Amino acid sequence: MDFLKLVLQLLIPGLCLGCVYGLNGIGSALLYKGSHTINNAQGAIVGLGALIGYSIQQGLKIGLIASTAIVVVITFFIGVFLQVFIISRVERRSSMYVVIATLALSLIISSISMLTFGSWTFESATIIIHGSKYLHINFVNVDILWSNIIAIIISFIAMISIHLFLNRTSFGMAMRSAAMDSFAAESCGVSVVKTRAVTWGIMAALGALGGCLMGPLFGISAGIGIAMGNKGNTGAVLGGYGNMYGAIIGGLIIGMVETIFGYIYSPYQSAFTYALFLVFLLLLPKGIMNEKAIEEG
Amino acid sequence: MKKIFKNKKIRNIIIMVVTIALLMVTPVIFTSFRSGNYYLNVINYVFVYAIAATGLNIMTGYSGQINLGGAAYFSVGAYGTVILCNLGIPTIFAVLLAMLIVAFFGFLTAVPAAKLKYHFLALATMAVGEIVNNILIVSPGGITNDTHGMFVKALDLFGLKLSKDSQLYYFLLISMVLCLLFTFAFIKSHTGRACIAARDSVDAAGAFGVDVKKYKIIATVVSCIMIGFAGFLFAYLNRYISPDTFAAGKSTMFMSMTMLGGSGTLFGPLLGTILITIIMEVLRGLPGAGLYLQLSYGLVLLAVMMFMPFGVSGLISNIKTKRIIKKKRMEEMEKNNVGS
Amino acid sequence: MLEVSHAFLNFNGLQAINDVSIKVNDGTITAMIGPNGAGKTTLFNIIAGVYKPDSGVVTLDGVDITGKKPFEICNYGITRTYQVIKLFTGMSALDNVLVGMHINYKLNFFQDVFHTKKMRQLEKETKERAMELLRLVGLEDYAGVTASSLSYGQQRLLEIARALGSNPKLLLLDEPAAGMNLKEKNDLCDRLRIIKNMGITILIVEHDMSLVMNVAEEIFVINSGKNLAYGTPDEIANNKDVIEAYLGSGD
Amino acid sequence: MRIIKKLFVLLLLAFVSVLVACGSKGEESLKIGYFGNLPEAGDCLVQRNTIKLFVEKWNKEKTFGDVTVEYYEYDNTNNGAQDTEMSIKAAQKLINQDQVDIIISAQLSNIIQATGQLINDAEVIDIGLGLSATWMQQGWDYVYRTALNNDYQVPGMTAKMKELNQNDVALLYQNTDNCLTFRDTFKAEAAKSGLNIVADEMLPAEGGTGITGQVTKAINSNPDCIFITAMGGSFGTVVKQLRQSGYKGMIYLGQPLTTTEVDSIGSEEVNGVAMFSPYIAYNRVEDCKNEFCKNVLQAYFDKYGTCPQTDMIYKIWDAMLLIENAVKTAKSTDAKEIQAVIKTLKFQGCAGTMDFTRGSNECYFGAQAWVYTGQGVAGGPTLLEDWLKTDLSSKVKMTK
Repeated sequence: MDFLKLVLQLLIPGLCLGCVYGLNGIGSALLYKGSHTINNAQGAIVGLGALIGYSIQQGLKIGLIASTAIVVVITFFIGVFLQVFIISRVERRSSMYVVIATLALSLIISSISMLTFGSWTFESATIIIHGSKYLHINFVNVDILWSNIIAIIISFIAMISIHLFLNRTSFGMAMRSAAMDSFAAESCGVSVVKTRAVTWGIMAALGALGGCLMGPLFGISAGIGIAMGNKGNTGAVLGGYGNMYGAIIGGLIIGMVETIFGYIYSPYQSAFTYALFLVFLLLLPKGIMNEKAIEEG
Repeated sequence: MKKIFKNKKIRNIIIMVVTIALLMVTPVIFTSFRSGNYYLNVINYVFVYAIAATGLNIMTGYSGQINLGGAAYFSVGAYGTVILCNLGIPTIFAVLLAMLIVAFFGFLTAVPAAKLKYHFLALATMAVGEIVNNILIVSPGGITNDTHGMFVKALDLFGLKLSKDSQLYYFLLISMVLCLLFTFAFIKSHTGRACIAARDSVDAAGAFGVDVKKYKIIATVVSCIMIGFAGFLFAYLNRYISPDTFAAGKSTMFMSMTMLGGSGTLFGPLLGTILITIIMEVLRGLPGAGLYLQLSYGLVLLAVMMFMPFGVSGLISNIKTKRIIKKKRMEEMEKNNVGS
Repeated sequence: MLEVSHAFLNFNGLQAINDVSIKVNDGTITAMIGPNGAGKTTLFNIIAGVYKPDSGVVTLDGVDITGKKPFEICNYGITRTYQVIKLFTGMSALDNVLVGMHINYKLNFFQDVFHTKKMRQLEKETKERAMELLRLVGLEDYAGVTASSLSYGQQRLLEIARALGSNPKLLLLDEPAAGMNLKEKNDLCDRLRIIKNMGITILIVEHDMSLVMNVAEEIFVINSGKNLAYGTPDEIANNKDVIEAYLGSGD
Repeated sequence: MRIIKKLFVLLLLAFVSVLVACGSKGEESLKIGYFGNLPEAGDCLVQRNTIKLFVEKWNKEKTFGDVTVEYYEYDNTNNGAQDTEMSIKAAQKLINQDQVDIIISAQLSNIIQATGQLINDAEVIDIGLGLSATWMQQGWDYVYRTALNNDYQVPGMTAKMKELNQNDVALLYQNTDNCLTFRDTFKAEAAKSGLNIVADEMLPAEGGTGITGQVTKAINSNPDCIFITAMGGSFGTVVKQLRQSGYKGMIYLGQPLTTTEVDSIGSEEVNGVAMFSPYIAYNRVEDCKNEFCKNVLQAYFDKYGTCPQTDMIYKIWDAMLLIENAVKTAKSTDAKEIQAVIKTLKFQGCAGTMDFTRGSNECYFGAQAWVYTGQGVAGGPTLLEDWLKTDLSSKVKMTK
């Protein structure tokens, strides 16, 4: 019985962490598919989103869900702004420079967010359902935090809506075609600038959503964001870079692995996670869903 | 007097002699008044970071491979020498052995890295940096003294104890000049040219018999050794090393020094180090200096990426080459008009 | 010298090369022409080792080099230029040619990097030879200039100089005259003749009929992946099938 | 030749620009230096405000005769957190450029450890506010501590655990210099007094996302009580998660909670959380029962209008008292003379008499046990003995 208890105690938070990494992973996968670059600034955007969410909660005294919704919209436009004014100009030179430009953006965003919001951990409002913060499962007598469960549900909803947006809507179709071959897409009237901007917008929004959902579990700080951003990229690579569904699976694996390693031998928790990433990157360059990470020639 | 200055050769020698004299005398000038001592210490750090940035430049500037985990080799160099010295091995052998360890570690990371695409190499090097840092924090058998950090004894070179900044100054100056000369020799050598060729066009280099993977690995290993050597010097200058000084912040610092100065140029990294150190010292007094410093790294890197990808010295040499080309084109114009 | 017999290459459904055989004799300038999309560049890349033919054999002086990797083919003495210029943009013109001489530069790592006497002496020799090649293509006073700041025509010439670096037996030129003005084209023809007299066989893939007629001694015509004609320039000039293929049938 | 010339011209540029920025020599005065996380509004702000308060008082009341007291402060953060390398640079700047006589280094033990050797060799008095024992074992005779050494807390703690027969102890420790030493001392002391350690889990430093595994392991090891040693301000999330995962037993902390942490944990969950400290922080000046501490809080409140939320106020206040007494008795501002005098000092501090005569450069040797009840202000910490008498203690499972 207590093995089941252990599984439940680790499974839910691990899954919740995995979902958030998955959300980040989707953003990175979309970006890579579209413009073959990697976003190092994802962590800083996650931190910024979480901090904005916190200040909205305090300012307007509203619950977690409402503030998260507002944050998602704000960060969407931040993402669009970054792409249009900064990344597109750097991209014109070469996609290699974008990697360093996003690293620079990550430094700028995280230092500005620390300067404005302060660099310590805040307490985020938790989700309370019929009066108690926990869902008590009596036969195993384990208390699971409602905000974990809500976070998992919201993440899945977000993933499904992204899937529908890309496959069902016309703009989604345009985005996927631009991702496959931007020249061809441009010739048949798809404005690649718009699709790239929206890709960044979605990526930033998903990251901020993840940041806010993690608030109740780990508290809100810029530092949390950075750790999550790298893991998001790691998950995306695990799942096969550029493939959205692979990124979700990769993110879930990383989330579970990190929580389990935390249990097995906590001192080397982050080393194991990154080592797993390196093993996958080198031994399985195509990732689970087969995307090229190896340079020919 | 005018004739002497007109003759280019003599002018060069005079500048050289004056500068060498000034370099040798600087520690004496600085230690004469007390606050100069602090700035002498800052200059020593400039030498150490310049060596590390030059090392990184060999990999990023000359061989076109990105490395966001430079701090890993820096820390292996630092901890390697300090641990070996504590075991009683004389400094020289400890340094050589440590450089071998760094070279092996560099080779271990270079072989898989050579076949990775640029972006994934960025992620992989970042991961290596994180792993090494985590191992430093919780080292097997506590050899790195974990987060307590390690005190470093004064550097004794052939029995000569170099503890004060003015003594270290000469040792660091000579090491930096040697590293710059080595880089100059490396670039002008046949291997160096092959590395640069592999950077500019993988297919063309392949077509002319350049084994691209081999030269990428050579460049990475050479770069790791130089960064590791800078790590050793840092340990004996800072006299205290702990895992948090080798965190990701160091890799971004090296990256912005190389990029600002001009990656792919010989003096770029040194110029970048001087400029970044000046920014560091100016910000020193401000509250939240660390954050403003990180902000300035970000702004520097972004500015370089958006406006001058070849950094400051790249800018200078661009202006120079453009002038040469224009002059040549003008000559050719006259020749053609006269000719045809 | 070089012989391609019955080569076939299929690009997922498209039969790009369909039973093509060509022969390049020693010490000659041979040209390969054909309308756009006839498969000239594909055949060129088969010889250069970029593509491996589905079937058929490529031999150089009797040695089978089918499907060898580009850097192995370079050791056999075949070097090439590129239709889309692939110079080492970050390096000076002289350095580009020096990299061209990469394979005959036998030094171990330490001798090389620490500039031993042997290395400095070898370096002086190769630099002289490189300057010679630059003089051959008329770029000697641009030696110190970075490749990316040269004009288009100059970059083409530099590619040829680089290809001559490892004194090859066979020089493959992929549309060398593309983007050149008339004066530069005539200048190119004179230089190609000088190279031929140095004993190097040349195979050119080209669109520009005037250049081909002016400099080539033997011409192969390829059309939609098949051999169409072979012969001297004036035979080809009035060969019925060639005119039809180029100008489209009259009826 | 061209390359060599370029190199030397470049170095010339560097030296000239640095030469210009050199400072000048100062005249006779007592100079106090400080480095810490300047933008942080918690412990460091309280430290800086207290130092400025004293400096102003000393200059106004001329407590040291005609000597003027000057104060220099630098930031030592990198990426939002205090960093050893930046601290070394700040210390060097204080010593070489500003030529300070006394340095008050921050409350983080690894920072004090990193800069201790440098300050000690420069023969500048270094007053550390950190709790770890390591930097006191280096034998630096210019380094003092005006806070309570962790090692002196541990015997009291293990004795209390033995008393409440809580024999199985689960350990959660953060991987920093201060917490590692505290954990090692605790494990040694626990072995001596017969307690057995049932879990020993490392928590990642700030920004770590994976504490779930460690917390679960600690709870599943079915302990009588849990001992957490972490950096100030990072207990909140751990205690909250322990309570959320259903742990009802007692929790011992290495350091007191700040008032913000108490609110975030919640009044019902903070009940049963114990800590050992010579003094406690209060929300309002009136709540303070100890007469001496009340005047301290009142003086701070009169000048800055707020009551400090952390017990750092007492540590820094004791440090300033040490300086005041030392300089007055030594009647000189020279660090060597001040250092010689301190060994003879014994005076009243926030947690009773500060006794430097024991020759260990320390001044406090004992602490009381407090337990947060969750009621009243700042979680209403009361003495352990009183808490046991109340019915609140029944809500907490004393043993497994």
